Amino acid sequence: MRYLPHTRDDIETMLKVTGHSSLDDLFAGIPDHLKTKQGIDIPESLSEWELNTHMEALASLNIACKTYKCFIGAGSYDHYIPAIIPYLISRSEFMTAYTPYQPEVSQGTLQGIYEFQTMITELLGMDIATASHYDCGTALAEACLIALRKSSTDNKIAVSSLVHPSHRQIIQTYIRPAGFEMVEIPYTKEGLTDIAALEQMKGIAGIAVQSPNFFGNIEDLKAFKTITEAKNILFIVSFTEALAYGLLKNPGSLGADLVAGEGQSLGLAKSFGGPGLGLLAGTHKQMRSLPGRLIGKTKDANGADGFVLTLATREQHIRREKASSNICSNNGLNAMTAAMYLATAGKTGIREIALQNHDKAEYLKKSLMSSGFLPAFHTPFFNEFVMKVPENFEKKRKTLIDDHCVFAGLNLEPFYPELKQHYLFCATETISKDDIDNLAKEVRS
Amino acid sequence: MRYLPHTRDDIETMLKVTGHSSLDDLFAGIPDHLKTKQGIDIPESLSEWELNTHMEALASLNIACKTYKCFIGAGSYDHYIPAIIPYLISRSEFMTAYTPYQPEVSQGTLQGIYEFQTMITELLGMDIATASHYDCGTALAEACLIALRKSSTDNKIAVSSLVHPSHRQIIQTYIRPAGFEMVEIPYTKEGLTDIAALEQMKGIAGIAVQSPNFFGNIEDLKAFKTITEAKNILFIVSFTEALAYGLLKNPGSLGADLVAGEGQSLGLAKSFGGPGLGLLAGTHKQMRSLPGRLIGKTKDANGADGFVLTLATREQHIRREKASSNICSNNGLNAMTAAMYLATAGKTGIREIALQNHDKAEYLKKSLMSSGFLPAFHTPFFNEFVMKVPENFEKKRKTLIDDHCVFAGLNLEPFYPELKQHYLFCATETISKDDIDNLAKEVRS
Amino acid sequence: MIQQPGTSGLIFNEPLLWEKSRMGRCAMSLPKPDVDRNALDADLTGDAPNLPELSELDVVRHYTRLSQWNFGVDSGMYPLGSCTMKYNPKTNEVQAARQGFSGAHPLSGDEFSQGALKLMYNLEQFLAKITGFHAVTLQPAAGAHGELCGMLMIHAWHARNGRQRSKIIIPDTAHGTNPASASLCGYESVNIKSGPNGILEPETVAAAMDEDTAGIMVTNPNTLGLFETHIKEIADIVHSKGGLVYGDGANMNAIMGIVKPGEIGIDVLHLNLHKTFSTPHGGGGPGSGPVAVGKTLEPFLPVPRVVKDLNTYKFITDCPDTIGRIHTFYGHFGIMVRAYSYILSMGAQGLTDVSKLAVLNANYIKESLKGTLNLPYDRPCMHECVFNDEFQKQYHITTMDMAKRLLDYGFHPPTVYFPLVVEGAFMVEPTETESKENIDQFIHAVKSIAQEAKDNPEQLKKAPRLTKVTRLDEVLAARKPCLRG
Amino acid sequence: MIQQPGTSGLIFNEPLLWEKSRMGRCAMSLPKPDVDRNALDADLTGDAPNLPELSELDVVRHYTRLSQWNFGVDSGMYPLGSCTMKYNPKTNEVQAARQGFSGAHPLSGDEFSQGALKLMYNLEQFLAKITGFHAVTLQPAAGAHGELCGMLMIHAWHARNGRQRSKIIIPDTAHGTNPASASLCGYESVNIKSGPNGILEPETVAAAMDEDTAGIMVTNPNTLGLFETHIKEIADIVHSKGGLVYGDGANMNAIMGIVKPGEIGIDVLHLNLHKTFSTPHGGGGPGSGPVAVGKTLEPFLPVPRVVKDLNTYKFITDCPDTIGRIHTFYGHFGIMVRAYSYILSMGAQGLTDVSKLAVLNANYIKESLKGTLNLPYDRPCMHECVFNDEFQKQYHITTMDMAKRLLDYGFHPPTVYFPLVVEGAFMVEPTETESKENIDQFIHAVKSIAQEAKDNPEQLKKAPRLTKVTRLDEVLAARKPCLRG
Ligand SMILES: Cc1ncc(COP(=O)(O)O)c(C=O)c1O
Ligand SMILES: Cc1ncc(COP(=O)(O)O)c(C=O)c1O
Repeated sequence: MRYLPHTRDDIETMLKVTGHSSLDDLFAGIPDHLKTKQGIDIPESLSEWELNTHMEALASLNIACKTYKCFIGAGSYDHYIPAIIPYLISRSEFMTAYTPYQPEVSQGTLQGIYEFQTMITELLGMDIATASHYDCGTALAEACLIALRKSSTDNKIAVSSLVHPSHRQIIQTYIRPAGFEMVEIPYTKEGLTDIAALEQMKGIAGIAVQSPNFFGNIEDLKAFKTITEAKNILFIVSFTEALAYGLLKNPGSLGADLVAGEGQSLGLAKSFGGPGLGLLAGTHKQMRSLPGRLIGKTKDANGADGFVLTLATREQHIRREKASSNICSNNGLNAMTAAMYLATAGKTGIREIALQNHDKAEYLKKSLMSSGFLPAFHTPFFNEFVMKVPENFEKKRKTLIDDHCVFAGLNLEPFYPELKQHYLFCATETISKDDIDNLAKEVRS
Repeated sequence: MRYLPHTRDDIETMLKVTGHSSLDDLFAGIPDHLKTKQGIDIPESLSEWELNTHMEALASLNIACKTYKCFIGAGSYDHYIPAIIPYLISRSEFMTAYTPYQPEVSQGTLQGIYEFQTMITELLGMDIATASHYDCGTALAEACLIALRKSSTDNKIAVSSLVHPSHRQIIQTYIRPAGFEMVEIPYTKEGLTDIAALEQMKGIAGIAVQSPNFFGNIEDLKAFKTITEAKNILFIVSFTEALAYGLLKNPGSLGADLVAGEGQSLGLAKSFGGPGLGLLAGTHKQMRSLPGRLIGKTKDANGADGFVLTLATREQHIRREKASSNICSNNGLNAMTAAMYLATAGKTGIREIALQNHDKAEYLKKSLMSSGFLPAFHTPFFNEFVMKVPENFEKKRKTLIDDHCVFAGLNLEPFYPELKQHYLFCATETISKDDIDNLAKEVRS
Repeated sequence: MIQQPGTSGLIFNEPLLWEKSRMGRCAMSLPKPDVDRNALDADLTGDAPNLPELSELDVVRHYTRLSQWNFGVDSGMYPLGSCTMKYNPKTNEVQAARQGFSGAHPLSGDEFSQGALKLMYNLEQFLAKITGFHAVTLQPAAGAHGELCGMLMIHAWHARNGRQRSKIIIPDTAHGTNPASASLCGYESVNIKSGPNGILEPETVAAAMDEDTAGIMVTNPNTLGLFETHIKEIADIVHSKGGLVYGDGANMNAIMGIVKPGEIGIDVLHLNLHKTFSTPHGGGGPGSGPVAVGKTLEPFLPVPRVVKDLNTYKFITDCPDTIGRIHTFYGHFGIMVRAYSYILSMGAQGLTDVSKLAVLNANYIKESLKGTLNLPYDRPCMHECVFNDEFQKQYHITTMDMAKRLLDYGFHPPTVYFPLVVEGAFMVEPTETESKENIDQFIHAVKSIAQEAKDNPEQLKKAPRLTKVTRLDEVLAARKPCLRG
Repeated sequence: MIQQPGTSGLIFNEPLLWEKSRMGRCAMSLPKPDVDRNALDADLTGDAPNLPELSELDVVRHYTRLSQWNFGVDSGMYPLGSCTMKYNPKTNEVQAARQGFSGAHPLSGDEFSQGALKLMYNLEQFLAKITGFHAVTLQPAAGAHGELCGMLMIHAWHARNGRQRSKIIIPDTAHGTNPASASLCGYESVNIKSGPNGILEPETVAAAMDEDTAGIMVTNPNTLGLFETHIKEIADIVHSKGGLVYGDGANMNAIMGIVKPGEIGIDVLHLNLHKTFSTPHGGGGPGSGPVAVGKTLEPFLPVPRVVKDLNTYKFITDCPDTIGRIHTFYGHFGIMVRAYSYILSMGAQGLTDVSKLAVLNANYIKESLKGTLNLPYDRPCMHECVFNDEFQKQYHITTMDMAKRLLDYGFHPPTVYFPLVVEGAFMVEPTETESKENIDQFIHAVKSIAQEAKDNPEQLKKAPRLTKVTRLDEVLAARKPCLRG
């Protein structure tokens, strides 16, 4: 096998040195009753060429093998990825390195992630960003745990019902065993988190609000800040569309204590939902409670600048059971990819792309309205919005996929049973005016 | 434009230094009547995303956009390319470097090409291989010029009529203006170069024979050597399928003075015929007449091994009009690719792949015979052979392409008018038994 | 004489991105607007984030230069213990990049995602066969995430049995993530010691195990690279007291085709696809940490789960006992594609050879170096072996000094100061993809360094000399944290 | 103070391939045979060529390490005069890799190759528009091949006119490939001198031109980076004596959108796509050297030619006056795809900006360094400027010493000792893709080196210090040629 360099001679010579009679003899120390009696029942090995055929066949069972038009976001967004990014990130010095435990031969990763942390703090208006988390959902759950642990009295976290449904489930999973509880903040007729309802809630250690929220609407974060300040609890903001903050006021400037976000929009493929990029940022105050890795600047023995993993005393490999989290490997390569994307876009680029996302979404909304769709809300949004669709839409939607590879929105009923015939639509910079006009034509009733 | 880093400020500051009032002023020295009056009439610039759409649309006008089965060789062969090769060759240190004029920062290219030269001499059994040429045809033409220049008396080169038709045309183009002449050696009923005819020829400065020849048949090179020795002229061997020498006796062992070959089979995409890889090798005797670059081993100031461009005194940048050739840039990156391929295949790999090519071709021939095709010759071949096809074949062939993306052989009539209804077939390791059985079934008459 | 790979050459300084920034540059090709601009109310919008402005060449050169400051498996031998730094096949990258996979939207619906679902279903089956378990989830995003997933299931199982427990037994040979994962479930760690020969003794476990203890977390082979030969008895003890056994399978590379954890009393096990199954580490992830379980725990697996009926595949969520969801979508699908490609490329025989050769390489190093470095536990090892700096103490040379000196020789150092049970640990995991010549070169390097420790300790203290930067001041970094530019 | 890019870091020694070889290894995945083995007669077959036997990781590591010994445009500024080392856009590589292009068989037939034919047809049109000519061939595989193609056409033209000529005029500022190309056509070179200000004077040409002279080869802008302002008069002189004017357009990067060679008396011109049109040099090719001609020479273009009728494209070969074929198929199609992508990405305005900024960068360097290095021809330059080591002679420092020292500063040196008209030439072509900061860094480096030449000449003689190898003995290499291992 081409991955295994050992020749027969190599094996013999080496066995002589180790004093074993055969390769099997290497396992003599394992009691027989612990060894498996039958082999591994999987298909026999494929050549590189058989693998290519097999995998292309599998890939072609996914509609994505064709260039399809995706009017769905809901946590995974279709954005342009500059050709330089896949090229640069595939350089094996980045791709095949481990976590930078030996900083002298990891300065590439370390400076790259330090630059990532810096650009994320710029994007979000926060003091500190971690070196990455798995995804927004897990980052948000950890943020909730920080808030919950901080409180000696209250064991509830108030989470907006317009936080991504999956994220709310993850929070549940993460906090339940430790005896914490999640309460959901209902949403208003405007498709926004209900501040009034929140004000009534008691025993809350913190609140989590997503903006733009799952309906695509932009929340009034300042208003929530007033409440968390009054209650003296932590204010957590989350988001699934990072490009929104190329245009919107950033959460830091609106008073967020912790921000958990999804970075997939920053140069990462949708890849059936993973690996994405968990972003986690906080104020200085939160520094020592943040989970996961942090890169810091320092000096070498000659006084030259350099970068290292730092504040490891929060981490499991030192603190073990007392660590702020169990996270070890994070999504480092995707953080590096996002850094490349942010450096490529730059200040003017990210703003222009953000504007185009909003423009396309507004145009899509108008076009659907002219095709008889009713806006569910009249609230400012970024690149997603909810529409009440005509009776026959579900059938039309199916044929649109079959005949034109067009995915016209996401049915919200499974997530919000009360929202029958409501669909979540998304348009990004990859959607052209023609795409939208065609869609509007097709769905006109 | 993202490739142009100059900001407005940059331009102003720089113009101050150069003492120009504007960018146009930089060209003040060019008389107005020499400047063009109208701009460049080409389409306006495309964004990276428009370019992707445009290019994919163009590419999809080529049948190759689908995975098609290619039973055609004739100088361009379909072989498997290991995934590591495109990855490694795309590393920018290889891809974006110039000719290694500064050896201290070009040792990667230099050692790589030195290894290439070495492996090519191994493959061909020759003493010296150059750092590459454009393609087999141009390399062969240069080889003919070497032979012709060597002779004080004779100005003819005898070229087998079974040398690739394009190569014979290139030889014509190259030698004619210098007052040389090409005479073609006819072929026999066995589909081999007619030695008897050759023996009669007078005033010949050298001969060129291709093996496997254009019909895929293996020539008896030894027999030609006897003649060239008798006539004391140069014996030039060419080939279009480099993998043949994973199996066949190499030309060096059979007495070739010069070998010109095509290296496309060694890890290079067909790419509509170019860039391929011209291989050119010779005996020690020919060293100083060989055109193009050579890499040699030497020592650095500390006595460490290193590599440099050498014997440049043959080359145009030193010798100018007295140079052995005008070639400057060659096909270096493709030589590096071929080296990667040869190192990947190794001694056992190249033999096994060569064997499989021959096995598949033999099986294809048998299968076509069982479908009513008649072998044109009964001569040993490598992975190509000629068949006389049934009446209705041309129509069938067309439908095979339209319905199944199968290219069933190459019509020889345009190249050899006497060979009506004769097709050249090829099978490589990429063709499966099923592909062949299906083809045989489809063409059964 | 063996020539060592380490040498020095021309590389490049490169400033921080924003130091290269010039107003007005943009490396992004901006799509041409084709619809009207539609401004948001000004009070919602802020200033554009202050990101660096560069040309495309600036960006390309920046990251090309940064990459050259890094050391990867493709650069040289990377015997980082417990990390299984094997070769990451390039064909796996090709497979993951196929449009049908990389372009797939997670919410396209089962009907239009059959390729992805089938791949996930098959991969679950493969991993179940390899580990000897009944069912697998691919949702965990990394090894530690897998541990959390597994511990949540144990926690849910006790809850469902009506009586939650408060403690979990964790041996001193466990990876730091184990106790951290357990405490996320509210379990208090009961740390127990491994025996004198580095493996767990049933008595120790028996002494610690009681009705308030949820179970035990065992890494097998353990972090000393030793196989826990009493695992079955230990499992019986834990089970007899109503506990469950969590297996950390990050070291599975040692025993594929030899031992199936599911057959020897383990109830739940996580794997690291980014170790055993050749997916790249990426300088710290993304990884993938599937969890395998027996029938007992299957009902508790996270949702959604992939199921097959007839020849179609679908996600199901109606699992009453599930611990719930632990990833926004289905886990790190892109990593699954790579691991799936690897398993298909190897086959059963190939995977078994992997473990045999990984163990051969480790034992060969152990035998070759045990005179040179102190070997606290001198017994046949599995895929890795743990030395320490006992012999070098007399010259005031530490494991860290030797590790840094190895860089000058052109090798990535082993894992140092882990596991904690061995003071000054020097933990070597060569993996099966390193050839005998590379390993001999490594052995020779370590021996030369041990010699230098005697003859020329200063040289080790000054190491590394050849790297772009010398030893970095980690204390300064932690004392005055500077986490952004 | 400006920090220079050059520094040193850890890289790796790597033996020759065969020194790593071990019998029985194979990095190739061998297809599984599915038909019977069918042996050839033994007397036709030889031993398998003795190629190195390696594992896949061996191969990957070998070339990864080799690559790190190289310097490319992505590594740093590469102001190699006459070579136009501009940034090679990555998107061009993506386009060339599309299955529809890279997988296309050259003999699939016009009907099934419309995409390739259309691309070639359009590219010919684009290049014709850019150069102001009537027709273009894309067949030449490189610049020198283009020269040969062009000279063959001139030769064929004279032949068709019934009287072949024997000589060709070539100025001392011409690239070495020009005379070499001419002599391949049997023309004897008549070398003439450029005037005191570095450009050709009509009188000189008039004196040399006669009825036995086929024409003249002019590089414009010439290899001194100067524009030949008398080109029109010179062309008139040559034409009046029945000769033709060959234009070497390898320096087209200076004048796109400003001057169209086809409008100023040039009869035939070659371009280097691997210079002006951003395709990568690949460490020495493959390039592409299209040739543009006016109506006079069009009938002589090589075959096959691409033509369009209605909306389909086809190759034609029935051109009675054609010089014939110069490439086995159609030239370097893969390179054409890249250049086509570049032209579409830039558009007319973009290409004009390219030339303006390339000329701005060169003049900025000329002005900034002319006090530091001697500038033999002190006049406004085009895309490059040529200095020499006159000022440094007093310290016994040569152009070579300064070039090697530049490596330590982290820059690829300029072209040295070319053009031959300038003794000790130091020829700088920054190209338009280098930013002002990079250029200032370069200027600063050259000034520092000039200072070192005074203060510390030894340091220059010893240069380069930071590279993997020091100066190499080229004499030894040529005296005892060792061309294979
Ligand atoms: C034994 C062991 N368990 C668990 C882990 C944690 O895996 P991850 O880093 O993917 O979270 C590791 C890796 O560091 C490990 O070596
Ligand atoms: C002015 C000039 N003409 C011709 C050439 C030859 O081009 P190529 O190397 O592509 O054959 C070059 C490149 O070296 C050149 O600079």
